Amino acid sequence: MTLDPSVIRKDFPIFDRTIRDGKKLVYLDSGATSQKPNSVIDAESDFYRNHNAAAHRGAHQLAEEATGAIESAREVVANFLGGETDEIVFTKSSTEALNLLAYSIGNAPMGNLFHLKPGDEIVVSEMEHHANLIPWQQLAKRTGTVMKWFEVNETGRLDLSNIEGVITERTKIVALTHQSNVLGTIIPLSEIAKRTHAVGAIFILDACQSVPHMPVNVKALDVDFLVFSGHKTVGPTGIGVLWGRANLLNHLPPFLFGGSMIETVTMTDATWAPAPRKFEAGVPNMAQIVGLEAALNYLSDIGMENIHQHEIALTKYTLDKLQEIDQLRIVGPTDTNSRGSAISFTLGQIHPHDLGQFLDSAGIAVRTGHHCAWPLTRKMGVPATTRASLYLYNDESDIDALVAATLGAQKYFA
Amino acid sequence: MTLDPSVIRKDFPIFDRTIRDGKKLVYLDSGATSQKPNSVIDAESDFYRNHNAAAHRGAHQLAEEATGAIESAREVVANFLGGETDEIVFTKSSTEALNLLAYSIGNAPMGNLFHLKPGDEIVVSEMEHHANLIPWQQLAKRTGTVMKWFEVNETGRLDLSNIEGVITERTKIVALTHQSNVLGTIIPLSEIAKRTHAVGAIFILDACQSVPHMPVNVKALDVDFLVFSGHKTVGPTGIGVLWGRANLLNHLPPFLFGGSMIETVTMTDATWAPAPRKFEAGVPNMAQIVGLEAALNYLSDIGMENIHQHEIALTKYTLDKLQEIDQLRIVGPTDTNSRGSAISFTLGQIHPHDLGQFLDSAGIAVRTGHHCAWPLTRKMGVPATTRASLYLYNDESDIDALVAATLGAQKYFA
Amino acid sequence: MELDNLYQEVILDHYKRPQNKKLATTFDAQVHHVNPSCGDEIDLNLVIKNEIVTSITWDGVGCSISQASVSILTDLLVGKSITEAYAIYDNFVALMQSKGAIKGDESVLEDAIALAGVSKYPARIKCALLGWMAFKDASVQAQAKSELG
Amino acid sequence: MELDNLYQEVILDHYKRPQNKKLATTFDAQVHHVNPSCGDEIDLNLVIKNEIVTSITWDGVGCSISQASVSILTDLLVGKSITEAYAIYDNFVALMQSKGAIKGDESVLEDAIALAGVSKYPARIKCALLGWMAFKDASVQAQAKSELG
Ligand SMILES: Cc1ncc(COP(=O)(O)O)c(C=O)c1O
Ligand SMILES: Cc1ncc(COP(=O)(O)O)c(C=O)c1O
Repeated sequence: MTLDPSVIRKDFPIFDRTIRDGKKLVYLDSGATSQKPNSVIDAESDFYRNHNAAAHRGAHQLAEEATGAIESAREVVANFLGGETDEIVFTKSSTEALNLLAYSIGNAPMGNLFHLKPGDEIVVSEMEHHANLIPWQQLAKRTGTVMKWFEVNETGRLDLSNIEGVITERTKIVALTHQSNVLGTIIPLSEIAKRTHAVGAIFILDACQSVPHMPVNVKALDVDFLVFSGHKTVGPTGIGVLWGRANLLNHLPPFLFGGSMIETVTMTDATWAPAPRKFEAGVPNMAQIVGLEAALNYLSDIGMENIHQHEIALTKYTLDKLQEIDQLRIVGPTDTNSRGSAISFTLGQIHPHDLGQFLDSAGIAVRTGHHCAWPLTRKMGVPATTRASLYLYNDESDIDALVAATLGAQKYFA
Repeated sequence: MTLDPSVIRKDFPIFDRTIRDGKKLVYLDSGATSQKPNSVIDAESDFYRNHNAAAHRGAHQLAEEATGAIESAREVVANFLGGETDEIVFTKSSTEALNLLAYSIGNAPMGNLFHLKPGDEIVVSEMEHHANLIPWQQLAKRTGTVMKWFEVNETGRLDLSNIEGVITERTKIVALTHQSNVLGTIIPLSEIAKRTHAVGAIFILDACQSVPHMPVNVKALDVDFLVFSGHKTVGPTGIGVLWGRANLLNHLPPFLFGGSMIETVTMTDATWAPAPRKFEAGVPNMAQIVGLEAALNYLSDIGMENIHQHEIALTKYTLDKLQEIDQLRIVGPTDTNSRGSAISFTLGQIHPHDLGQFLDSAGIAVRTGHHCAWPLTRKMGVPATTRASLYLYNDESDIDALVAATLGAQKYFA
Repeated sequence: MELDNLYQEVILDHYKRPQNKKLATTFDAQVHHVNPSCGDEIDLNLVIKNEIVTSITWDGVGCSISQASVSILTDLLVGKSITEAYAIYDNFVALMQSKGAIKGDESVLEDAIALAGVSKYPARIKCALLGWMAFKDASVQAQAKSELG
Repeated sequence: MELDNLYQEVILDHYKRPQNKKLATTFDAQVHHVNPSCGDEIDLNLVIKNEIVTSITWDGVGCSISQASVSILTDLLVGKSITEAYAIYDNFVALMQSKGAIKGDESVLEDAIALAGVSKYPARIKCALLGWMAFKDASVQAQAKSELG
């Protein structure tokens, strides 16, 4: 089955509006955040209109319904990822999920399997988003552990030539992005996960840029923790997911403390509910959880493999067309092997900010800058890039518009 | 001006539905979470339909609009509280806001004004919600500081007789709830804040149960930090607010690390943006921020003083009516002096869970249990209570229904 | 009244006249369980002799459902072999989690069948299970001990 | 074209032929400023003699708006007294934050008036202000130093 973006766009009300005095919206910024179909928007509204109450905190009918709604969403998320229901923790974002891991690990006392001691090592890569870099830097500072990383080569691939020197017997955590939000690179996960587990370390996958775009199964990938964000997955803002192996979640100390995550509480001490509850303090972001369920159902109905194939084809089209432009340099892989649909480039001496502004004036939304991966842009030898990132509602006409406007910008700033 | 709940209820679509086969919804659980008016639900939907993009992360028109939307919301929140725009930090909940404070304070290195050393003291009270108790317990364990607390007397008031022994020269933090979510008690804030500042400590106010119900002005209250939750304030789920004095936010280290909260980043280190940005890592919960703005505008249009007066009158009516019931014991103050509209009670030997279930069968939603304040229920000598909590959409007919059904339960379980 | 499905006569009877609600002073295992969402608590003492449950005694505070459920449990399981007791336990847990889809086997569950209505009230299932979870926990501890001894 | 309001000739000229873009080796204050959202960076060296700005030199990478803005600033402020420079600074910042509501005073701002269009593009205001913030910072440092000396 192939997918028809012109039909899909009808589900997304934002495409009914225009940009800068009547121009058609060409949205090529889904890597930053995706647009939302009506079914997601309506699911949130419907929750507020008909079932709103504090989940897990009341014996009345509305509270039962609210509880049922978020627990059924947990099942949908678990099935989507191929995990178990109790392995799904709702957070506000991937950023929170990654910080949860870093803080919870930092909270692990001596004797706990997550406990870090000075000299232990944490491994990341040069292509991490700040959200999967700074929490580990800070954890390293707090615990006296050492940060190590895989380098990125000039074609935008991880350099694994020294994998045994990077992941060693001292390594306790390997935290990597599945797909770079700047380069589009998909990492050779199985090789790295194998090495990680061979040394007894824990593998954490930042799947922000993969879960929305291709089938992801936590069992098949052999990772230990995975995070993704609802808002990049046609879901609401304010909702993220942490998946973790049940036995690891059981050992991991909690992060946020408060209501609904406890077993008993006295004035000076407290004990914890079992996972996932121990990681979900406070009245949950219920409407957003329900919206995320609608989002994953929407994607599943279309089929993640269909979405993936569509994006591969459109990425190939984009790479080909862009490379015909004089002075345009793709920053990242130029073919579609192990590559997603985030496409960064530079255009001669034209600063990305200026190019982005010009594209905007033509109705085209792209992102410019370091894309929250500043060490990577520096490593690639550019101050910033322009990034077009694709999704299920994009088609060749969007790319043709991008190409035409890019050529226009070259004239304008000549 | 007085307020007409029957008119207000028309703004809240949930009152169009019925409970347990056709019964009118009598919602007396706003202390757990409030219902939402159409204007809030529509504001969230409208954001997704028309302005959705990653705020602060793009030069295109949608990103500009999304940025404008959340920054205008920040202004509305600041005005609502009487603070400055840059003093408003958006979180996912009060629980997150209180944990943010506890972790950020824990992150403060020696020399930082928030730095804690063993022997320093943190003061709470016996009437704290778990969200304003356990984060401090855990911080105390991590830093070697000592937890102290104000006791609660049998009338449900804070015992300040030994205030100088509780808040001492060693006290660094005083964190108290403005209004108890169980007893309804409003604390004598100015006396405690004065003592707190006299010893050079910082005053943190958990305003979850006050901001939704009465005018709250951070300058007039003379507190240093304040938190509240959107979902209890007719706003969306998944949004909370931390207000802090500008100069304190400047010194406070960040909590969550990731995108948009940085100044510069290298592979091993990072520096921070100024507040409030340094506390808002990741793509924000934008639709929820916009929904909160609509919620505060809705409340301001009605007038917080009007809401407060309405609740005082209805609380008096409720206390009077309930006390006419045989064997019913109010757990908390029995008059409306310094008292909000959360009303807990026990009913002879009938367990609150059973009473709650009976009330539910009559369409009445209350909360039963320890209300996430377990040390307090223990102190009050009860295993659990039934709580009716009121808001602007409740009126005397709701209370009459509660009273009638409570009498019915007495017969049923006799 | 819909509510009568939940609060069957048998339940209210056990609630008002709980069976075996007095902790025996000798036991093979003693456990304390709580329901964190409402604060209900139970202590349960268990004796197992030659693979037979010979005594279950308890004390606790809680709602009619949790109190009646443990009271019924003591009546039902004392005298049963540990294998039979586990079979009844599995049967009861399945009934509770059925969302009203199954009726339960009265020949196995006897009085405990009266709790069938609970399965339609998700927030109450934990109440009904509190004593059963405590029994399961205690029996595991008691057996571990007897294997050591 | 709407965009021409943003990218005035003067701006593109300064972008292509930036003024004073070569750091002087002597200075009273040297600052480094960045725009964290896009990664633009600027180094700026400042000399103040007898309350007169006598030299502003800079280096940096950035978009046309940020580069032109600092280039224009150097032309405009060198030779002015520090009081005059601050008045111009205040005027410029107010213009940037005006959301297009004010036109700006050309007699004060001279070439910098060309940046008026930026105020309608909120994401670009920081670009236009980058050099000005650096100047303000440097001037405060330079004055603090001269008071000490
Ligand atoms: C007094 C008080 N503090 C804190 C909280 C926690 O708020 P939230 O669950 O929205 O984080 C609540 C409500 O649950 C409360 O009533
Ligand atoms: C690879 C990657 N990791 C982490 C994040 C952070 O996600 P969020 O901002 O939703 O927390 C993003 C997106 O911003 C991302 O692209």
